[in-house]
Amino acid sequence: MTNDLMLLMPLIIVGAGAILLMIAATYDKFTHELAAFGSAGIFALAFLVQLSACISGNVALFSEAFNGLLVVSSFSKAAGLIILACGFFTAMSSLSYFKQNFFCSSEYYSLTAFAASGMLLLTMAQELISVFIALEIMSLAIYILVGYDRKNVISTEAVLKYLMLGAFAGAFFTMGSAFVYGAVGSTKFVKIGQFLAANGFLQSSLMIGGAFFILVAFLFKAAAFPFHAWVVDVYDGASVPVTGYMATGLKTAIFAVFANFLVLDDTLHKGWINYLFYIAVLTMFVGNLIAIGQQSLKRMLAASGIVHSGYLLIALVAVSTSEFTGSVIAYYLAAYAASTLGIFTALSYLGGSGEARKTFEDFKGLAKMRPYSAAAISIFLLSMAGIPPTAGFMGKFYIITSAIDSGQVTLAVLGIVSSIISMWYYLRLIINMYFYEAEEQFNEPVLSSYAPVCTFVLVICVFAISLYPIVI
Amino acid sequence: MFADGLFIGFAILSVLGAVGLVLFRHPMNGAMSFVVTLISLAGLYALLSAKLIFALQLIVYAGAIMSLIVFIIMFLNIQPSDLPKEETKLFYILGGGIVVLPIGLFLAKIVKSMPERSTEIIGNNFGGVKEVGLLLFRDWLVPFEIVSILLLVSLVGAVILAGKRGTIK
Amino acid sequence: MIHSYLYLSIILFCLGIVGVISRRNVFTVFMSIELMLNAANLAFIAFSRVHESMDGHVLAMMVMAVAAAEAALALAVVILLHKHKSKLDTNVFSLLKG
Amino acid sequence: MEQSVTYLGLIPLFPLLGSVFIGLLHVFTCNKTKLPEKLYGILACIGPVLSFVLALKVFFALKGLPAADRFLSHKAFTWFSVGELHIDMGFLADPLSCLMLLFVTFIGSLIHIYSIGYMGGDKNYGKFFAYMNLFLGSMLVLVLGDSPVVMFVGWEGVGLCSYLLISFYSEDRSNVLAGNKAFIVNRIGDLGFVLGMSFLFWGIGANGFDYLSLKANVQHLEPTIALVVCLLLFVGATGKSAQIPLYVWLPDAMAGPTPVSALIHAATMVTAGVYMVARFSFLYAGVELAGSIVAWIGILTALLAAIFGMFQEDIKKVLAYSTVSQLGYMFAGVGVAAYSAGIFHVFTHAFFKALLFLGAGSVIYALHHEQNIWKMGGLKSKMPKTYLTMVVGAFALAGCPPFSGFFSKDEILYSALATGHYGIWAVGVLVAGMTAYYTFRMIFVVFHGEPRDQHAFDHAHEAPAVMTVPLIILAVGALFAGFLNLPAIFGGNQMVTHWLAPSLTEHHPHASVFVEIIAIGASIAAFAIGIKIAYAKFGHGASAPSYTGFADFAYHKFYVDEVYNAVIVQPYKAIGSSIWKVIEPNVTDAPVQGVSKLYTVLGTAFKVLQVGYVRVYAIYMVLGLSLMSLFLSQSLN
Amino acid sequence: MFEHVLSVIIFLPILAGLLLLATPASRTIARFTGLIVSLAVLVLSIDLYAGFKATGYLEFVENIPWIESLGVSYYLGVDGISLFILMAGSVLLPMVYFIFATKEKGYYANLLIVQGAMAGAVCAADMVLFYIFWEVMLLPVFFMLGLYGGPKRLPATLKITLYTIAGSLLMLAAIIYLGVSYHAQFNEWNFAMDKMAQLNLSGRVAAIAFFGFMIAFAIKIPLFPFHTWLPDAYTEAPTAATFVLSAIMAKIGVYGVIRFVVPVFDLEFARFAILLAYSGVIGMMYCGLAAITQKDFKRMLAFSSASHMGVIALGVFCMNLQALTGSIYQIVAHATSTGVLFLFAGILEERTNTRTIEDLGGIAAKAPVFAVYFAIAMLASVGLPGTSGFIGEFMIILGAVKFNTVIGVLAGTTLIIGVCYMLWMFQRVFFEKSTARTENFKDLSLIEGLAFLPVIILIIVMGIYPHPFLSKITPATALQFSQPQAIITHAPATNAQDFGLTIEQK
Repeated sequence: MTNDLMLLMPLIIVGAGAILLMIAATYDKFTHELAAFGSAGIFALAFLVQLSACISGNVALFSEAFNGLLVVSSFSKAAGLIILACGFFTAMSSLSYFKQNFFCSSEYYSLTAFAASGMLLLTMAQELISVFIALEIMSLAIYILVGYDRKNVISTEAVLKYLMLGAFAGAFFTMGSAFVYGAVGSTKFVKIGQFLAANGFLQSSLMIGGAFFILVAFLFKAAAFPFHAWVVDVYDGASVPVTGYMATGLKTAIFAVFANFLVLDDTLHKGWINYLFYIAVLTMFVGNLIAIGQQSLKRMLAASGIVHSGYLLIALVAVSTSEFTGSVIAYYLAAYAASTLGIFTALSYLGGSGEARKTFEDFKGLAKMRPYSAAAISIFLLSMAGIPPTAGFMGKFYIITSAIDSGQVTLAVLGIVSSIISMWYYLRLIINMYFYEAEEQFNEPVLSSYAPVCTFVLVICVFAISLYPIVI
Repeated sequence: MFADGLFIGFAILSVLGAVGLVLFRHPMNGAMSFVVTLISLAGLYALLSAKLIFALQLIVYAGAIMSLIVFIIMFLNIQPSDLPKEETKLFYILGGGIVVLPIGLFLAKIVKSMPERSTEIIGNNFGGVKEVGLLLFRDWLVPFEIVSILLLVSLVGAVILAGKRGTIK
Repeated sequence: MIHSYLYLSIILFCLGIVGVISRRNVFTVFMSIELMLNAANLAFIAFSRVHESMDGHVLAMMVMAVAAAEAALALAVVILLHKHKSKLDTNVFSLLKG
Repeated sequence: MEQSVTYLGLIPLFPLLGSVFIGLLHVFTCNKTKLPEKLYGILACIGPVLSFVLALKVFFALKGLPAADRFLSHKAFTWFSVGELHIDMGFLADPLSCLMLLFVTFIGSLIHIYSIGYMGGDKNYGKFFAYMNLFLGSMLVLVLGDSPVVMFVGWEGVGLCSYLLISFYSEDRSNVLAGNKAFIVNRIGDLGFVLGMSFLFWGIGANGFDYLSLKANVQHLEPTIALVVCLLLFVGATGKSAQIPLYVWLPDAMAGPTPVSALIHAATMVTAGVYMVARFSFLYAGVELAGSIVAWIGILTALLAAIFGMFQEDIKKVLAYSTVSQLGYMFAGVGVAAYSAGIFHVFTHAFFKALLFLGAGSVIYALHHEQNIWKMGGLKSKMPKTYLTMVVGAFALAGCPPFSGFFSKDEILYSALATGHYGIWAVGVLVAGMTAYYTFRMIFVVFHGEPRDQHAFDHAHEAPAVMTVPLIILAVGALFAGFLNLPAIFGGNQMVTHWLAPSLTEHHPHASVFVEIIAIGASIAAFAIGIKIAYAKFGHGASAPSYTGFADFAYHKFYVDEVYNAVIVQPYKAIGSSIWKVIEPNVTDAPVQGVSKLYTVLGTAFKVLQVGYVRVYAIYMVLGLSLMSLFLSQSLN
Repeated sequence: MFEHVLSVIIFLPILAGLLLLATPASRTIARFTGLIVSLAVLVLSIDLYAGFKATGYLEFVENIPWIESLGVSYYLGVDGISLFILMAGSVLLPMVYFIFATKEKGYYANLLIVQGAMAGAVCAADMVLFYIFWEVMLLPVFFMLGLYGGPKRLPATLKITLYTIAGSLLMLAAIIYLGVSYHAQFNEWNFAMDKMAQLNLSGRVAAIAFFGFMIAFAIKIPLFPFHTWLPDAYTEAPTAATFVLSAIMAKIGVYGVIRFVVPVFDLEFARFAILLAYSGVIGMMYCGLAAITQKDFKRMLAFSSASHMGVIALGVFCMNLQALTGSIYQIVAHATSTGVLFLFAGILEERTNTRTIEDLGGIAAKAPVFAVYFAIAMLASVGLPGTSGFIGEFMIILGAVKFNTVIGVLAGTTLIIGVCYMLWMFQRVFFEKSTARTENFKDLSLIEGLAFLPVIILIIVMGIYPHPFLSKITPATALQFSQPQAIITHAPATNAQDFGLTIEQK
């Protein structure tokens, strides 16, 4: 009982914290700096609690009260840790970001907390409609964050696209869960699992349809081909810290629930492997090809995010449903989150006021002016590109290993090929930063040193994760 | 028999409403025809002996949500000039229909494969307020609770996006 | 008999999809999404009738709540859009591309 | 049977050390304070002289042994050893190498002494002697090496030195080009040598790759491989000893200082090929075909070179071609399995050819580096010593009895005849006549008649003693060296042949005295005719003839150089540039560039797909969905 | 001789380099740090060399588990094959700091890092570890090229980086495939190289993995036709980078072939050896021919280096003891000769501000010491007996003749091809009349002269008395052929048109 409470505590902390922040935001004295520290504190606290929580196997929280709708496992714990860390660094980078961009108010941070609570719920939820609601909590909060800069038509456009398509995908999700409900008579994962174990997946056509629509919704949120088109625009329109948050926390949550759903039963997993195979390959290559053409850094990173979703899909294809630990996925997510957040954190204080610098050219000669930041960014990029000894390499290594181990040699090779392609646009930024003369001074004062500090913390993370690979 | 007649009537109405929603140029007309759909859906819920949902459909959907939408449409007092000129609308609708067809057929095939059941009204207050309420609070506590968070978020969001905001402090 | 209910819900769902992909009017698009949700609800109710369990009703209620929340947010966004361009045309908002 | 003597290793070591030492001295002082030339001269002569002394020691040591086991060897250290390949840095002194040793060191020392005078006043005095010592050292390694691989060290070393010495006056491009030519042509030969060694090794090298073990196992070698090995090794020999088709470098090599020409291109290096064939006599003796190929190529080279020699106007070129021609004789000799005869000719040739070159050198020296014989004339009064010595040399070269050249050449021709190679013999006799002709043509034109270039004539003077003394010594050698191998018919007992017997595998043809007389008579007649014609044409002075027809063709050396240039050099360069300019960018690198092109194109294409209309994105989604549902509805039951 | 000496040799330079990068050190400090560290490494490696017992197996082993779940471990060790490449690096690199006095901080720092990384790649006995160092090795080169390279450096940088990474990522897949199949066959995760020889691989996937490795190494070596990145990169790169690339990094490619491909993929290797050998020979001739027409001496040296690498690679593909030992010996010889030549080229470039051969001339008279050094290095690179170049080349040709006559003969042509362009270049640069640029050409300073002297002496010693070196190599190479008999048994198959030369391997 108390253990259940402990396990639920992070969620409680974040949710309550979000509400508190929301209330506090109504007082004028509560400046958004305070809110930032508040949210950072909340995330940190939740992180520590989550870290201290010890989990053995799958624990159904308050099984009689909640009736087994919330279940935590080591995987969900890991995902939760990543999410909370993302929240923390987002808060920190936002703090610096809003020194140069002036559209912040205290609610911003409460919304990040709300989003985080949604994500945490997603990692734990074991029932379709709860998943749907958690998804919506997360998404709505993110929508708002994306559109936070009301004066800016760009961000409004971003929120329009995101909201419209997101709701569209949500509708598919509901339809899907309706069909699953029709097949099983319940929407609990446990029941679904039993049903599948009894009947097998391909036998029940209702199940096929329902699972199909649910997968579509997940794939949309995970920005897989052909549901990827929104990502580039939305990331571009959102403000830098939010983009970082979307790219990391949201993706983590989505892949957590995706994996949880997919490993319900072996037949289910088998049934989708072929489709996921093609989707993964297409996602990787399309993402790469979109990324090549980009001039704007954020758009490039968005596209590379698509590519990384592709890799994660490889991992999903390769997971073994019998003994599922999700270690590979969690590790890759952690590695990816560390490096991506790192870049966005760096951008949040290098971007200049009103995100003046966004294209590759704008960062020419950064190394001459800001050597340490440039070095940090290069390290993050190399990690994304999967060059050892960074975390990105280890993540890729695990994924490829698991893929080959599960007999998906072709998929592994294609993944390798796509990462060869991806080298080009990662190197491009490094080349711009290092091998050109500086065109401007990058000399606007760094008003808060939090983001830089976080950047270097993340650099350390990138190496620490790779050199001490804690496999769950 | 009577139920079947009702079903057919409601079905036709709802489809017509939906078609209207898709076709009408002015959102107001669309909204109105959508209301028709919603109401007829409520009727269908009743035929499926879901009493509570029948009520909720009328109150929440046809009542609250639609009136909100209509209110906003009025509030923005949209001139025909504000509306997009969609010369190619029909083309798009046809194309959309063609594209959507496989999905519909796929779903229909699924439905066809499942066993047929009769849907005469069940007595013993199936779907009554009390039963659903008990179920809600016994088995579905979690979704019920987190929906509150969801609504909170949307509230905050609406305020932040549309409402006044103090400039940065 | 139950089939016809489901067919109806499918038809409504597809109509919703068509509305989303064929119209440029923001209101219409959002209402089409609502239509899709309603179609899903109908399916829920129908299936709960099949199973003679009331879980479906609860789920339908949840979906309604979500729909309401989304609608609220969507309308806020619509207002925002109207403030910016005083147009309700989704194609007007295509600054982000390429 | 063989006994080890440590001082063998020292013989090459002295000159090598000398060269290193002198080289360092030169390098560190050349751009600063000049050291006195005397110092260099003395330093330079120490090495060769010491080696000569040691060579004598070796000689007497060998002489002390019974004929059967006249083998001194010294394994300095294991050079490299991998698997069955085991090569020692070992030296072997048997009668053959001892003979070479003696005259190489002897003549080498003389030429060093001569150079002290000849090179006087050159600013790279030190460099010159460094190279000379280095050369002598490598030559000694070549001679003493107890395995083909060690021999190859010297083999390449002398090649390098000839390159360095030919391009000694490196200011002038043509000299350097001549040097390059020499080195590259030699390298072509070396390729043959290396490949030959490789085949030989895989044939019978597995247990011991030095000459004695090879000789022991030679019968295990399959005949085909034996043939291949022989021919490949002979390719090496043609490169080193300027035989067809690789003789072209030698005439150009005259660009170097005259002592170089004398030492390298007359006395020692060019004979390395002959020596090598003699070394492998145990191999060649077994393969008739290879032998006759060698013989024929040799004799044809002799003919060709003789023809060229008759029309040259550069005194050194004349001698150069005569060298080639004589080398041809030698190969003819070893080809017909008369190894001792070949080696004996090497021996005598070393004396008179060195003599002639040095004489020519002193003439050139006297005339301030004028080399064209048509600008000389009547010099016998001015420089009598040179004249006399050169005449001796000329007689020897022309093969006039009793000069050394006669005996050795006659030995070769006789064995050709005796072994039934009549064609070779006939050509040989013809060439002997031509040799006499062009030799005395040179003598008459240079020394007789009246001066053609009065001014140069007036300034001409006899060379200093340091140059003339070696000339005289060599003249003595040229005069009497022949008697060392006096055939029985003249009451001699063929000392050299018997001396060489232990280290060669040859069977001496026992033809009748009649045959021998024919041979002798023929060559004497040829000589007489040749000298007669020469005297008739040039005896009383003649002006530079203008060549026409065949003569002109021969004067231009049959345009062989031009042909080589057109057929080999230019295509080679053309291929090179085409690879760099055409193939590399358009073929080899094409795939890479293609990929990157494709890549950017696709990138822009997908950029276009991101139209920015939200509805279009929705359409993408629905398209994907409907496609997938098409597939899925197949899988529905 | 303490254990962990390898770790020190690897990480001392890396850490020093990173430290330099992290701190605002002046270029003098950077240079002297580099000098001291590299000398320290040199001392350590000499110590290592002295303590090396030439058992043929790995020595100085360090084995610390790293990722237990996948059996990846921090596993270091050297045997006769790796020792010499390691030594080459340690011996050659200190020179650079002596010679290039006025470079930027990053230049020296990157040099240090690349030195450490290369040492790591050579010492790593775990495949994943090897891969990590293999990739890290490239980064400093990337930065040196991009930051300090010539005018047309950017395309060259991109080309080499993408090309190499493309190859190495394929190798990663192959490595993982090996690990997985080890897991499948022996039911335990392991990535140690020496374990992989026990695998029995066959079928299409194995062949693909074989090519995964082969292509990676072929690009690094570079083997025809994967060499197209080389000319630009070598030409545009700053001298030290070119030096590192040509002298050591390329060799690590060959080392990789010997380490992975030969023992593990014995069957595939035996099957494709003839093909690879041809590509080696063709590459040798192709690049050698291309070299003769180069106007730019650095580019010419680049092509010559590629040509020699072809021969070295050939030695590996010939699958007999002599050739293999020869190519390892040639690796060291070539590292010394060509590496030094590239350094000389750098000096020429710095003192005459040109890379065009036509602009130069008559340097031999101006700078005799320089000329002599250059000549010795050049002669070594054309494989003159008595220099280090000959031994290896001879043994490779010897082995090639045994392996396949045609290839042997073609391989022999390197004797000629090499000498052609080298002499041509030497003539134009050092002989003939001095030009305006070379009019007042300074000879090597005393420091430079002394810095080069050890290597020059090494070149000659290795030519005259190679036995001690070979005796350390041979056991390891012999082991290569004793383990998987398949190699030898397959050799005659490729030996068709050989003149019946079938001497069995003992």
